[in-house]
Amino acid sequence: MHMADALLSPAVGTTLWAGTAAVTSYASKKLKREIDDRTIPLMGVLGAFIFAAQMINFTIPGTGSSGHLGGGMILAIILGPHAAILVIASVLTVQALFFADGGLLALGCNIWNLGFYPCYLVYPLLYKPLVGNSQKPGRILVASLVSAVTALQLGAFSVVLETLLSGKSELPFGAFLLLMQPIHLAIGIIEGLVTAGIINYVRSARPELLETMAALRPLDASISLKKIMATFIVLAVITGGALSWFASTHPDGLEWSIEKVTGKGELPEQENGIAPVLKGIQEKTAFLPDYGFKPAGNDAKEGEAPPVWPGIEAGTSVAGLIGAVIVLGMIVLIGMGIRSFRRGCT
Amino acid sequence: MTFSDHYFDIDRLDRLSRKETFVHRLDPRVKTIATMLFLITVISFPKYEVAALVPFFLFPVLMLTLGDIPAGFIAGKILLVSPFAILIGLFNPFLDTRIVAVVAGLPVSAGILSFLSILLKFVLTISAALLLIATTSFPGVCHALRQLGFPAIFVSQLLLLYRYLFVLLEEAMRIVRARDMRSSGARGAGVRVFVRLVGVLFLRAVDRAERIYHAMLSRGFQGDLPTLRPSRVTAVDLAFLAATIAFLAGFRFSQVAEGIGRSAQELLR
Amino acid sequence: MSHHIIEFRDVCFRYPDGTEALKGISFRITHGESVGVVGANGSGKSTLIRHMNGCLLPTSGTVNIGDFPLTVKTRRELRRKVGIVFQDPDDQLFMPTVFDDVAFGPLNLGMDEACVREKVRGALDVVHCLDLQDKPPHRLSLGQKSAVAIASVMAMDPDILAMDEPAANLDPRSRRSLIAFLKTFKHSKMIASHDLDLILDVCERCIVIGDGRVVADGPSAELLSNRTMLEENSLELPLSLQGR
Amino acid sequence: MSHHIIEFRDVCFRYPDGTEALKGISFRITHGESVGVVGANGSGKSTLIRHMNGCLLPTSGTVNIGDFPLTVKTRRELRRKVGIVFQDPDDQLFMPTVFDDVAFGPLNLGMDEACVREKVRGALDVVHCLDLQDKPPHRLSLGQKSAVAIASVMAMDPDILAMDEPAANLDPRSRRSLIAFLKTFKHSKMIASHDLDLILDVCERCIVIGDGRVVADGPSAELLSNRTMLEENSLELPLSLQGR
Ligand SMILES: Nc1ncnc2c1ncn2[C@@H]1O[C@H](COP(=O)(O)OP(=O)(O)OP(=O)(O)O)[C@@H](O)[C@H]1O
Ligand SMILES: Nc1ncnc2c1ncn2[C@@H]1O[C@H](COP(=O)(O)OP(=O)(O)OP(=O)(O)O)[C@@H](O)[C@H]1O
Ligand SMILES: [Mg+2]
Ligand SMILES: [Mg+2]
Repeated sequence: MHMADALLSPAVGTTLWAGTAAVTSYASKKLKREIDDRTIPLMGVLGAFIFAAQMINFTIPGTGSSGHLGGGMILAIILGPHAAILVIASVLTVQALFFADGGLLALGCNIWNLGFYPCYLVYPLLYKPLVGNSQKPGRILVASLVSAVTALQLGAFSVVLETLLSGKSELPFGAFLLLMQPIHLAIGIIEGLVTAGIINYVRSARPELLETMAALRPLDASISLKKIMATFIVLAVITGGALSWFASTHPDGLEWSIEKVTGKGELPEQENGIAPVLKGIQEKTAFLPDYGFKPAGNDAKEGEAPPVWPGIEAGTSVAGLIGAVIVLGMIVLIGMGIRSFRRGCT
Repeated sequence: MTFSDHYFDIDRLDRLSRKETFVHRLDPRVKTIATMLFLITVISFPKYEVAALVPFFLFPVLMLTLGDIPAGFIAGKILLVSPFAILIGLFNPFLDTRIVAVVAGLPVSAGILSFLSILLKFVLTISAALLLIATTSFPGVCHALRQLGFPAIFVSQLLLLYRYLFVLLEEAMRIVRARDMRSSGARGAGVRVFVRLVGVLFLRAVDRAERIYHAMLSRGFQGDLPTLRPSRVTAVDLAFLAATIAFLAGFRFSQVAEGIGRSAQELLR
Repeated sequence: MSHHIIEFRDVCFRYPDGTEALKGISFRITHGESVGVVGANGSGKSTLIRHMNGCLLPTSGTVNIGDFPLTVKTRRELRRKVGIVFQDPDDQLFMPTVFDDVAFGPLNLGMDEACVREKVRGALDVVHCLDLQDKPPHRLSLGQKSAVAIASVMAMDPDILAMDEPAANLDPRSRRSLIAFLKTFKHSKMIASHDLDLILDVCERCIVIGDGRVVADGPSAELLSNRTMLEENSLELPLSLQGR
Repeated sequence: MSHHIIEFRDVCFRYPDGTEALKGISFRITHGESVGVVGANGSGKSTLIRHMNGCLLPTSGTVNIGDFPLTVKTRRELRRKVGIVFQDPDDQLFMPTVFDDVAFGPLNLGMDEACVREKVRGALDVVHCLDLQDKPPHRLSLGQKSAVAIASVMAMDPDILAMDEPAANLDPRSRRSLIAFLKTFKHSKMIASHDLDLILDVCERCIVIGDGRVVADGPSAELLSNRTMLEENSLELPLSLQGR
């Protein structure tokens, strides 16, 4: 699931861009120092391969729906983390530009969610130890399955966090999690199976290949857990710092955090719609039950005059609406004018 | 969308980007920066903002018309794009039901406003990204990224990815076609055959990479892809950037739409 | 058997980027005819061949196979009748071993095992590749791949055979036995090639394509000895007619 | 100029899967010689060509270019001298447009802009592809790609030229102008092809490869008219010598 620009706040977007930029330039530096340049065409072609593979759909047995290969784990396994994250970043860049999948600001989030986790967390910490040196098909299957599922769960969890931190969605934390994690469990299992299938196929068809590729993979084993955790913590701190700065200067983006800070009472339940149900689910499932992600000020009873916050009052909104329609009309006219002018010219 | 539709879509954008218009001639770096600024400005609006977003449509509309890009194509792509943002936004009206305004006798809830806001932002951001690529060739964007300081390795393999995207897509398309041509009925759409097809595709990709590498070496490759694409920022480019910034700042910090609306209301009374 | 008839009526094809590759092609091939398609690089031969079984569908005009127009709906059915050998053999070999690949078609037609083995054997024999059976396609030389690709189509016993540059990578002996095979193949066939000698040997009729149009259509022996016409179309006399 | 000398001494090569593609090849090409390499499909021609600039390194034996043995260390240097045209043009056109691709080599050699443009122009002209300059390679027909691939190597002014099946997808006219160009190219060159007529036209010397070994080595005119020897090696007389 790709994070989208429209759900992002600038703080979250730029923070993750910064994190992603740090990780990718770290990867580039590593690569530059430690590989020979044959990896460059290999990376490019494998990126294109991921696309080609993604376009071949297959039907998921029993459901009739179709799935495709995400590719993060495959790339990490074949190319090693540094090269893999660059390839994933490129694939996502092309998707953002040509398919508008996500968007350019959300690219940071997406590279982080779909690249960082599989490459720098799951691959070294789960896949490598699970596969060990044996390279038996069974172990590859288990390792791929566990890795793909974990990577996707982490990614999905991040999408939830990023969305909620951005504060554009009203979905409560728990409900959102319930929406995302199970879907990605299913996707992860399929991804894992396909990944294992392909790795095993390659292993049986061209055993020498994976070995020569392994030679291209620097410091497989030597990625130290410490380094990764350190990076992670640093980034978390930066994120936290940026967010709290943003929260203090930009109340309407992160109203919930103010709510938390000022401790303005418990939030009243919404009476209608699915809200109560979701709320119930949330209370049962969320490990952060207090994160209601509800704007302040909605303790006003229904039927009363609309609350002053969030700064919408009837008059303004009507004027805004009329204005919006007029502006839109003007823009359309401008567009059509230019168009017919151009036609006239040619 | 079927497999080959996807292909032709990329191809179509690629072809649009080779037009010769004022917008196409702008420096790729400038366009990239302008687009990023545009995106940040758009998403910086608070969650309930609707009216103030509307003037921002001027930017994509100008790019579209000046760049001679078919509006229907871009609109079609926006509709087809992964509906994640809309899906998530769709919950807002149900979850945030406080009535904040009554328009023409109909109550409008805060959730509806925030959903509308997400929708507008969605269309604005997506169209900006699509228009960037439709008016700047992908290689152009890549060179811009390189000049803006992205790592050389990243940009080199991005260029290669793009070049071989078409080759491999075609290869995949033909493998699928060859399979369909020689298989009868629905046999062969399952995971098992998929894994095999993808496996074959993978092995070929690796072999191809090896051959490409040799071809590159034979022509003096030293880890960098040089080009003769002189891109110099001209006064026109700077003027464009300045105008964009002024436009963004102007519409971000003054309530244009609302102002116009008020005046209109005054006039009507 | 009317299903061996191929008819192109005013077929135009434009690639999505606007390149007009075919600009109104019409011809009719009756049962058992053997037709060569020749023309300059980029004249539209491959595009034409790809219309034969609906890989591409005309932008305007119609293609009829037998009595059926080739459309999105009918192409699935008609594809079985038309065997196509593409220009790039790699497009065609997608199974892990040569044997599996050649057997893929016959198996899908529901033949029994003995029959399939028979077919595979026969097809591989024609192209001298019997001993490559167990090799994976990616380990073959290009010529070997071309040969196997031809075998994989022949194993399906198509009613109509369309080949795009089948001999380009074959060594002279395999080329010679391909020619021999083509002469024994009694159904309709269409061969696009720059190898004018092969066309002269195999096809009694020849269509010259220039810039997406039919420039000449007639007996090969006549057209391929017309030096002026050939040279106007970036061609030249078949080498065997040039002498030394 | 001793750096135009190529010497293979007892070169063996085994692919990782164990296929012995070259089984002891020795020959010496002196400056200005033009040598054709012919042989059956899978006899080892492409493998041999790939040894010319160190894409593959011998399992045993040595390759010398000029006075230097080709090794992991020296191949970077020697590669500039040897221009190779590979069998599949898609492998060779790796830049986003035809112009960029042909300019790649000259740019890497550090030429200035005007000079690069000049070179690109000249090279594209020889293969009749000047008007394809701005097309991306994926929109060319196969023959057009082959032509551009040849141009991209020619633009580098190599000291030694090695080509693997350069004419396979060219139409007769382009093939003819390739022949004309090859005749004007005065440095050493080596051409692997099934097109025996081209070899006969361009190369005064010819090496026949069979199953990874040199079977015959001598003047083309002589070898290529030796019907028995040719037929033993899956070849046949050049078409122009066969007559009708
Ligand atoms: N995918 C494509 N997109 C756009 N144009 C294309 C595409 N493929 C081919 N063309 C163009 O269409 C025309 C016909 O191409 P086609 O491949 O049919 O030629 P051909 O006769 O087979 O040539 P060759 O002898 O080189 O194989 C050419 O001008 C070519 O540049
Ligand atoms: N990547 C590879 N792995 C294993 N074996 C290979 C590989 N490539 C080629 N071979 C084998 O090595 C031998 C020589 O192949 P090569 O490609 O050199 O032949 P060729 O003379 O160029 O043939 P053609 O005329 O068909 O191009 C063949 O038997 C082939 O099957
Ligand atoms: Mg063709
Ligand atoms: Mg070869």
